[in-house]
Amino acid sequence: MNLTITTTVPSANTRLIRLSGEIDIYTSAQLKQEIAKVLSEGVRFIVLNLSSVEYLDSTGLGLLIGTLKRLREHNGNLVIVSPSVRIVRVFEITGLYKIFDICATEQEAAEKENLQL
Amino acid sequence: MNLTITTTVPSANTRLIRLSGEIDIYTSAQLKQEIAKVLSEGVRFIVLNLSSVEYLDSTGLGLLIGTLKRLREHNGNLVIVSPSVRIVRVFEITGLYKIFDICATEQEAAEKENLQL
Amino acid sequence: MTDKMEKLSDALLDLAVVTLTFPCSAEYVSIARLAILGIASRMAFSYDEVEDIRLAVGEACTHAVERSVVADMRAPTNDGHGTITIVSTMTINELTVEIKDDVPTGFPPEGVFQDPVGIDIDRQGLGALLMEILVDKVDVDTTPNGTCVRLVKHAHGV
Amino acid sequence: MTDKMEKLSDALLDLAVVTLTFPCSAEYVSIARLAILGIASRMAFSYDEVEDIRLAVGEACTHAVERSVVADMRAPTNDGHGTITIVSTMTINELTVEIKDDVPTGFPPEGVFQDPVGIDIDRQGLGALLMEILVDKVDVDTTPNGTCVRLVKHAHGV
Ligand SMILES: Nc1ncnc2c1ncn2[C@@H]1O[C@H](COP(=O)(O)OP(=O)(O)O)[C@@H](O)[C@H]1O
Ligand SMILES: Nc1ncnc2c1ncn2[C@@H]1O[C@H](COP(=O)(O)OP(=O)(O)O)[C@@H](O)[C@H]1O
Repeated sequence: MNLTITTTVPSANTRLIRLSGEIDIYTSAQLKQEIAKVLSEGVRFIVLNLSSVEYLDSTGLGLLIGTLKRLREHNGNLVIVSPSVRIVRVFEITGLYKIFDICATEQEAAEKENLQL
Repeated sequence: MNLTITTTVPSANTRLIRLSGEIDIYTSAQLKQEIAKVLSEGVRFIVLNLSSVEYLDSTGLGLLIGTLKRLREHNGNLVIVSPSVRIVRVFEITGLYKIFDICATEQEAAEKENLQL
Repeated sequence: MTDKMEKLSDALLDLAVVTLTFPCSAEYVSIARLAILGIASRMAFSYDEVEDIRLAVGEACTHAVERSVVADMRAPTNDGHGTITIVSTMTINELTVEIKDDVPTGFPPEGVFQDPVGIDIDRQGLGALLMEILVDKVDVDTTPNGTCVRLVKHAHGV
Repeated sequence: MTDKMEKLSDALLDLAVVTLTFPCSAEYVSIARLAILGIASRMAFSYDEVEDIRLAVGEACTHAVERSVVADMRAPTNDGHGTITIVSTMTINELTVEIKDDVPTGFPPEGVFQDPVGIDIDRQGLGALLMEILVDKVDVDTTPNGTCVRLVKHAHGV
């Protein structure tokens, strides 16, 4: 089980990143690289679709928290889209659901942040 | 991963058995018991739906071969329905696809053997 | 190869070795299958090849469990607490899986699996056939104290 | 408990023990997760509880791998060929999983994971938090030659 990352560029300051697979200590290196690249391009909004992610551990959560901090420092945001029941549980038990914006669909995320996806 | 067995009784000499899960040395004991019960009831036709079976090993194959023999001895048949690509591969590499009747749907199995399902 | 030499060559070749030990009993075979799925998935095997390896290892374990049942019936003094050890060695293009049991040999299965309903056939033959088809090489090493089945599968890339 | 006593009590209680050994490196953690999934699935845990155990064991392994990376950086003479051993003991109503590594201790991680892009946060705190939440009991036993994390989860039936 690996991680597949598909990034699309709806606009200069926005990225839609769709993930599929498992986010763990092995695969998060790859995700970190992609996010660092996106951040270096001056992006302010990342919409992260987790609908096909089956596993998310503390390395993945750490990456998401760090990305959220960076984006919010620039008045941007990281919006999580469509996590599975299992991943929602991980956000809930860690209390992290309070700091992340979680949307049911990409459409909802776009409306929330007033983005074109 | 366990095995779930759901048997319906379309007519006195026919059983439709739907399986879900894995057929291995652990779970096949359960399947063997069910088939033995069905055979003891004088059944001549068994339609075995494997569409939700993810794993089938030699214990499962052995059981199917033995059941087929018993039913054919009584001018009956065991018809396999809708095995996954993976299970089809197991029938193919063992050459067993030549001795079993394999149908795509329960409907096709019913028509083939002239059964009411 | 001695243990010492084995260790040395492991270090030299930087082989990745994963070892799994579990009770030689039917309900644990699925654990072995999941572990081997994880191992094969980390290598350059196609989906079909991964499933082939899973089935072959499952067959080897099943064979060990069936021999254990026979040995327990034939020699009830046997404590019935055998274990299976699976040693998987990964190189860039080859997976070797050794399935070792501590089931005493010399107890032919004839008769033990006799089934009043008549729906049991020669499963061990089928299992051996499957292993031969599913992997590139099968070696069986039998000693009085147990059996070691060695399966080798080459990875050609995906 | 001595090794001898442990063996004795295992035999008496008929404990089921599954042992997995693999290289202490990021790419093998998924193998451990699959094996533990198979183990927990065999017990009276709900789907959510099985997933909780999988994540907790994953976190313990991840922690070991991260400490191994730190130790290798701080003490390059370290051969970097550590292993993780996971011992799972099943009883009718309790699963105990021991995750043991041979990573030398005493190398604090501060600074090693410093990230020029600034998107790395304190993952080890998160991992420890997750383990505490996910299972009923977490014990960490540190010696100079390695760490053993013991996780216990009660099965209440499904
Ligand atoms: N691997 C196989 N490939 C094809 N057919 C098989 C295989 N194994 C068993 N069979 C068929 O299944 C039937 C039942 O097997 P078995 O009980 O071993 O035969 P027998 O009743 O002759 O001892 C046999 O007639 C054989 O044709
Ligand atoms: N387990 C947690 N639950 C809730 N919030 C957390 C958790 N871990 C980290 N955070 C939040 O994520 C942010 C970033 O974490 P971290 O980098 O550790 O903080 P800091 O930048 O203050 O060192 C923190 O401000 C904290 O509020």
